[in-house]
Amino acid sequence: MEAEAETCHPRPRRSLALSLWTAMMVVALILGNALLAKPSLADEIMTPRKQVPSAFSGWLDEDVGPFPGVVAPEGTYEGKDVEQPIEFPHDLHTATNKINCLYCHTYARRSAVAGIPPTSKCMGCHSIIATDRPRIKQLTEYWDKGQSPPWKKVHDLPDYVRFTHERHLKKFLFDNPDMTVERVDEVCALCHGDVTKMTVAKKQKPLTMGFCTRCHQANGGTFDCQKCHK
Amino acid sequence: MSLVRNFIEDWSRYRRSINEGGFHEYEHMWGMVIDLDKCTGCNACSVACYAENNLAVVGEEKFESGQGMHWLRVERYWDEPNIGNERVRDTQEHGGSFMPMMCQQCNSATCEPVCPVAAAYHTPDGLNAQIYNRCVGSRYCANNCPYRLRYFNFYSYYEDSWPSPLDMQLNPDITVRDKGVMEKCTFCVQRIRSAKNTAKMENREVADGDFQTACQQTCPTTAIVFGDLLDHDSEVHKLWHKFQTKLGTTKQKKDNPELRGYRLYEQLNTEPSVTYLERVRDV
Amino acid sequence: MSKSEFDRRDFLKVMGVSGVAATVAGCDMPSYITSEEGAEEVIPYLSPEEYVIPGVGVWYASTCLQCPAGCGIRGRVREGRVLKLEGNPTMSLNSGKLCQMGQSALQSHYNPDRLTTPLMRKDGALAEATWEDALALMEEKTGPSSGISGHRFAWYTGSVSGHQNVLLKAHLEAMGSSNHFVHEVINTRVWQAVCKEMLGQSMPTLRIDKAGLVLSFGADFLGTWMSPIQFSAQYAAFRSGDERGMLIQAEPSMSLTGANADLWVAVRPGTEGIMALGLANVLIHKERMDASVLPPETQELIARYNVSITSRITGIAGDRLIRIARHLKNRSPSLVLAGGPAAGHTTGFEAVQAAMMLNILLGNVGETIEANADFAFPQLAALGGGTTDLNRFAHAAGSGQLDALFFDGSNPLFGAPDHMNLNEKFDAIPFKVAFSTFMDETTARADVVLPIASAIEDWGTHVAAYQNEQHEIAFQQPLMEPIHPLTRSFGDLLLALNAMRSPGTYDEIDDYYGYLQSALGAIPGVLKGEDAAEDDPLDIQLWNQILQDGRLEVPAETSLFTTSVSIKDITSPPTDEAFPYYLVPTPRSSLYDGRHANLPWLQEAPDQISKVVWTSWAEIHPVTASKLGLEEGDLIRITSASGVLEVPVYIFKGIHTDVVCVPMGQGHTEYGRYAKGRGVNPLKILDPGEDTRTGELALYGTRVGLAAAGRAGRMVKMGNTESQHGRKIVATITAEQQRRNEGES
Amino acid sequence: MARKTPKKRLLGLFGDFDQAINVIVDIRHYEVPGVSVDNITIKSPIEHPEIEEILGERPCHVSKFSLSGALFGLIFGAFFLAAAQANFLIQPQGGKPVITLTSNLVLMYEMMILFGVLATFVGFLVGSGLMHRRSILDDQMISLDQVGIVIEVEDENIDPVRRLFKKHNVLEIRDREIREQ
Amino acid sequence: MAEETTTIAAKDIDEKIAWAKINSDVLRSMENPRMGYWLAIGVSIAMLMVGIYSEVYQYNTGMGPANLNNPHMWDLYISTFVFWIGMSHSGTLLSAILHLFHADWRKPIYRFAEAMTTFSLMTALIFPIIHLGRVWNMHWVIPYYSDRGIWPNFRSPLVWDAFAITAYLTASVLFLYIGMIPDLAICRDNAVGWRRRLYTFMSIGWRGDDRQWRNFRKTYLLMACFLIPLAVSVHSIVAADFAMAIMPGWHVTSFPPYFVAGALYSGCAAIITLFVLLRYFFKFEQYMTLPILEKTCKLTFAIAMVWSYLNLIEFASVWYGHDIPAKEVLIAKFSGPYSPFFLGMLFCGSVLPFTLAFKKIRRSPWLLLPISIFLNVGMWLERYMIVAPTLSLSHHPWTWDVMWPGWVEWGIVFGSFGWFGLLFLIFVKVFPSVSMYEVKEMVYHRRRVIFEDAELRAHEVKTGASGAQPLTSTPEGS
Repeated sequence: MEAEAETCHPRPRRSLALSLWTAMMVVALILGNALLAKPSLADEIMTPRKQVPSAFSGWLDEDVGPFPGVVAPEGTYEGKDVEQPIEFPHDLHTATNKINCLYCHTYARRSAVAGIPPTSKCMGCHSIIATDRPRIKQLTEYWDKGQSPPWKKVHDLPDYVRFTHERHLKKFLFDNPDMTVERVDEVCALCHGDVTKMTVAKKQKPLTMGFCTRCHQANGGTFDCQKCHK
Repeated sequence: MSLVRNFIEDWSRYRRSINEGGFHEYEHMWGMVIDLDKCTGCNACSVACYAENNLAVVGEEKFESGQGMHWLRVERYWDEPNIGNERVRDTQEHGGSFMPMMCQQCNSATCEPVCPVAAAYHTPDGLNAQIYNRCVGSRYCANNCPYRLRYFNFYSYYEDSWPSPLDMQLNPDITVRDKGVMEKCTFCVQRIRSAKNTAKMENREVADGDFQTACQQTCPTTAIVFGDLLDHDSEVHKLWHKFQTKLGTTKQKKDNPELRGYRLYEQLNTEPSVTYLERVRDV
Repeated sequence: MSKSEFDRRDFLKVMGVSGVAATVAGCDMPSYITSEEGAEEVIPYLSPEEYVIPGVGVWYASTCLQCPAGCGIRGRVREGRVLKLEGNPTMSLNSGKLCQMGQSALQSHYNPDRLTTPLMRKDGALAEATWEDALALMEEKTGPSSGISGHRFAWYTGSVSGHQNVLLKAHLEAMGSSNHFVHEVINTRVWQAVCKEMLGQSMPTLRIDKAGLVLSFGADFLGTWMSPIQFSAQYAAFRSGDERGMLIQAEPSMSLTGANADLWVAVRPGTEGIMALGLANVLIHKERMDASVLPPETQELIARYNVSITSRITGIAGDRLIRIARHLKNRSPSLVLAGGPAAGHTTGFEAVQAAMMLNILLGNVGETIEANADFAFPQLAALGGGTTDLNRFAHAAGSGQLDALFFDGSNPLFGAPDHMNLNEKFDAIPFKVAFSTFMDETTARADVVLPIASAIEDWGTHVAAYQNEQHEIAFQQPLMEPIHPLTRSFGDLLLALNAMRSPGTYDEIDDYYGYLQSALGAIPGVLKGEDAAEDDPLDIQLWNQILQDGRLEVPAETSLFTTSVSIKDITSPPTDEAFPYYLVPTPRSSLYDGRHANLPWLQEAPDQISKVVWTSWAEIHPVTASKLGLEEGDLIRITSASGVLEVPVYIFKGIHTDVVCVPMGQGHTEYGRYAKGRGVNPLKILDPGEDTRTGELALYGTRVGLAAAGRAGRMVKMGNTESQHGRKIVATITAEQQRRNEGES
Repeated sequence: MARKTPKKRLLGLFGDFDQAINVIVDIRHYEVPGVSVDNITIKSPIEHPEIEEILGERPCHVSKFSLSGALFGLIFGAFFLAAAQANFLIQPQGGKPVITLTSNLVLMYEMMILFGVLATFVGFLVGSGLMHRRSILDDQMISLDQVGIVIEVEDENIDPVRRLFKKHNVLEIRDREIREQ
Repeated sequence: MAEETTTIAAKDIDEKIAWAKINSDVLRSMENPRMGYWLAIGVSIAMLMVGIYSEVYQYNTGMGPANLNNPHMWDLYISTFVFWIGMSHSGTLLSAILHLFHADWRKPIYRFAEAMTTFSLMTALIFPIIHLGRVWNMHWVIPYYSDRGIWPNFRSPLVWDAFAITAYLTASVLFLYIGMIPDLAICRDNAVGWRRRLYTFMSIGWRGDDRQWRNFRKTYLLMACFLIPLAVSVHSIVAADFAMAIMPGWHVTSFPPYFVAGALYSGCAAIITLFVLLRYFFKFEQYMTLPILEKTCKLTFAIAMVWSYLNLIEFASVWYGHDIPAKEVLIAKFSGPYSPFFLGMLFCGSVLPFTLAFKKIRRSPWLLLPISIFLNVGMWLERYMIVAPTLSLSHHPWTWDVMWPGWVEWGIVFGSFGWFGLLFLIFVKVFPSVSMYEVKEMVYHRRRVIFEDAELRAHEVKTGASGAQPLTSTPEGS
């Protein structure tokens, strides 16, 4: 038992090192604390920040953006095919016919939701154009019955999330001097993927919280939980 | 690297907040004044809150168990200890004392530090926010709230409380909280959000009177005044100024100590954003 | 012509189901469940209005029909659903404010217990029917070929006004009847009658905001009396400013107004008038006020009620009477109001007269009681109801004078005391048609039940009975398309009834909306220029402006008061050995007269005084309680000559020791899941008796005996304390301090 | 370190601890040539701290593990917590510290002990050579009440050792060749 | 024989006891479970099932049926959690503290005490999880890297709890395990079949050689050194759950020591209970002797006095501190609806231990069994009296309320005892509940102290200085 007592005590110099280390920590803390208490010095030390910086910011390649004034959010997702009542060809409308996204999804600039175009808007063209195609016949059938096709929601956020289209469009499109309304599809593509290559829209971005926050980080969006969670 | 920078920034901010007494990097500081002398205790605010915020009607049994969900409750007391009526004599000489109690949006909130998952936190708007989908339901926040103004979803209410078609009334700007989630008054954050949204879309700042909270809007006697304390033109700021209540102090230092305006349980150092103006009695 | 420009129905359509589903899902489920692609449907509008944007709420104005005050409201409509009601700020009546009953109109609209299809009585029970069958039966029973006409036919409604009133009158005229019973338990008929007699106007403008002191004999002007929201705004002004007004309330049991009084006086029921006379006595004989405005016989009468006699009868200490009188004199202009319990006695009229006499004596008439005008369009003016009509109806039905009865917006079988035996009398009427939104007690006994649209789905014009200096017609307009497709607008039905009885009258009118537009168009200067010809098209912009404001201001030409004072002596109620207590069936602004008992928000909203929810309770004084050996929550048995109630007690000191107060509103035997079988209805055990002058039922004149039922009842209450326990929760300062600090600012 | 001469391990079981000690004492006094105390392992059913006195102080590194584990826990805790707090996306605003030293101290303390304990355990496993197969020159009686002495000897020295064992009333002797790896 | 029994009664352990007997006695206790054992297992499982049913019901329905309400957001769950955490201090106390103090009478009884530590900790761990409104999100309390970039709130004492309990559970399991390794080796050498495989695996090659013993000794000492501050910190942190709140009656600086004392107290009482039961059922009379029981009782009595003193200190500081809400809570505890519980707690916790002052009682196991159970009832009440009255009477009078737990809460609390019992019952049949090697050590040292010194001296005289002086020789002695 005596042998025990001898071995379990740390050697003096080890404990000295420990206490020195601790003392240094304490002194550093007190010193740093006192220095930082002076606003001017603190201001010198830190550059004014526009956004909350983070250890993750290095993960984003800040040079790569699809268009000026934006850093593309990272993340891909392989969405499943959604069976819509009418197989709407996005590619035909956007790529071939060069119809602006905002022509149909007209609420996106004015409201939180982009909205599915009212059936009357479809019929505005399709009472004349391509009336003999089977999909248009389907549409006409609905219209004649006085109904709208029951479209399925593809990009659905959880119900506790508040996302507003208008503000994102404002930031990336309308307030962005490098962008014109004609190029709105590039803005939409940030979260919706390239719809010019799709018929029925498919989820192409994960639209998870991480996806949102990474983009917010890179582009200076908000980090207030309550702004996006309701 | 960001760690060090954040550390330095946070500490410097903290230190400044100590030195400068209430240094805040707030965008807004939403605050309220409730004039108890004007409050008639009619309960309109409470029902307006039910309508605006998707509050569940829990029913008689659950209300009896103390599981009611009134974010804004109007309390009623019969005695008036402040003017010496510690006990009411044989018959009431005055009316009662009504107290509309909603979350006081404390600036030094006791609920925030105890939340294990940071579902309760302080927003840059000076709001004491509760993020429902982050909440794990430890209920520590409610236990630590001296005002007892946090309400817990003890059940899933959406089937019982909103039988169809009552569910069509639900406000889509707020979630319907499910079981196991703590909730409380948000100062109608959805209205704040939408006003800020409108203002941002119009490239301006939110102005006083752009929006009202549901309770303030409906109050028949305009006893509730709500607004941005940082906006010096706002009515609420003027009232705080007039009655010399300040944030950042435990004990209000007033030129005239008789001046109305106090915050509930100031001595607990919770720094509520709601100032009550004393009820006046003509005796 | 009327519809094409402004078709509201289309954009009020509910947008898809997704909006609703999305809200209800909550945040329980992990995100991958709710955010699955293709799990939810989103159905766009077929062809939307330009200004309807999904996700953006729009406010539309309308009118609140939750009580007869007729406040303006606006509703937030999003994706075709109305989500929230607020007061309409353009409406001068309530200037943007709303009470809890108004807020709850939504729940009346969305109520799960709404009537959704027409019902017809088959083999003694109500069974679902089609509109065609129901209307055919009505045509058979009341149409031109039915042979029914004259006073054998009657309408029974709540307070009506506006064009509804016009169409009702037209229908009654076509039927050749003048039997229109207008029933309203909570009313101000006695006050109106007194004003009419003593001032020459039934609805003078009250200016609480101008008063330095308000003395109210039971008039719960912050809760249920006349136009509470407007008075609340005035009250706010009354309480602020340099000289904060003082509120004195004298009543047998504390009302919401009493709970805000600076001085609250418990007065023996039925002696409020004597108290007023006693105060006049003090004012004249002690405070040396000039009594020359009063006729000599009134002065003599006053002289008889010196302090000691008044004190003995009313049970109020003499020094307190003197103090009140002094305040009345010093804080001129004052305002004396009387209503509720003061008016609900056989001597109610005299009591209110005595109060009005005080106003005249104090010189308040013309100061805080201002002259008002008659409504410019008498056919649209409010037809305020009362309990007189209930009594009349009971007599008419009991004596077999009625063959057919249409009723709407009223529930007489709930409001009628048992001694009237109204159920049997009602059943004896051969043909009864209910125009109802809910299966209430009366509807359940009808032969035909027609589900009508809720107040939020319907068009209409309304004129409040109490108008301030600005006279307005309030516009009711749908905030949403009907939830239940088989419900119909009451206005449309009235038009159909009129067409049924006198074909050709309203041929060119499509529906009630068209009727309203053309009827208003017929008034010069409203929708057309002053000198426009009859054929000129309507100014649609003006019409839209009216709809947007929800109101139309009507010119009012103020007529002067014609004061006349003649007060009669008031007999104070005798003591009764068998029934030593008084029953006060007080109205509260949540369940009102019982019509809101099916609204869960109001059921769960704690009562302002007792903070009880979901049930009935009896308020008694601690002295009474200890005499009876009761503790809070124990059941008390209240026995009157007409019946018995058992109800848990709430004990507090804001009540006269001889009074038991049971708020009305509960005790429904029908009326849906939220109301049925809850609490008791104090109106049922009222004794017979009516005000001798107006014929209003003496609601507060019932004598009861009290006994402990010997067991605990269930009384759910918010808050378990009545006291602040010395904490600074509701801090109080004296008015003197406040004057010192804020007065000069 | 391959040895040229064949070696054997010899296990002697003793009924009494003192007998075993005497064996070692004899070896210490060079009564058996070529065998030193460094080649001796004692197997006993209970702990005998006093054999250190005879066998000499043999190294024991557990406490180093403990110290480094605890220090690691402390420092790692400090940095981990501070990093987590500083990178928390919602930075609690309004002049309140984000990196809260007081609460972190509590957690650092817990982390220090947790890692100290874990490192101690690892140190124990490593230090006592557990968790890998070793010589099976063993007897069940050792876990009951007998003391075993295992000696590594070259072939020529086996007999003297046996003699020594027998001198001290050995109960049983077993041997086994050490195979070259 | 008569003489022998008296000596046994006076001594901690009979030093003449044969080592083989120790082995066989303990190993026998692990074999051949009788009917009664299976019955006990059955009862435990039944109790556990009640708890599981309640929890499943609560999971599906919400926290409502537990009868929690607005002022009472916590109730039995948290008080029972504190109770079990308290129980867990017994093993640490006996094993670590007494080990450091060289009180070797701990040796026959520390194993089951340590097992109790571990199992009550495992029971306690359930409660903070169960009491969450959204159990399925409990992992959010753990600091792990998430794509969303959010972390737990490290300022929350509940997160401290998570850290502390994790550390404590890890440490106590390791402590129990390390202490058991030599015994597992014994088991390995005596077992067949699955047991042999299990013990072979678990004894990780323990052969009892000097290197292992050396490291073992050191490790055990270090573990004890780590465990004591850890145990104190764990219960301080549990106390911080309350003391960090601003509620009257919780915001008390003396809570951490008070909690630690209470924890040791309830742990000791539980040890007495299990001591008596094990001694009877496993016939361990020769190892769990009455003198050891008496020592445990004395220890319990001392801690009971410390606890009572801290109680009084708390009352006094509240009373003279004159914080009105706190004072109201204190008065309400004595006179309000909770007073039967509170007075019951004071009786069980402060009055009942005075029975332990009597030697007769200290030496009668069958009297001690109910006493120790009542001591623990008192300690359970103490925890309930900490949680409930404060919530009933907080700062704001409007929400004052009295509440009784709902059936779900009772069910889960009931089930937790089943869970603990089940774990413990399995333990005693799978692992040696008396430390064999340490009893041997104890016997060895006692015998050595008493007889061998004398023998050695006699031998010295006979043989001369032949070097047989192992205790004094130096390594480089020649």
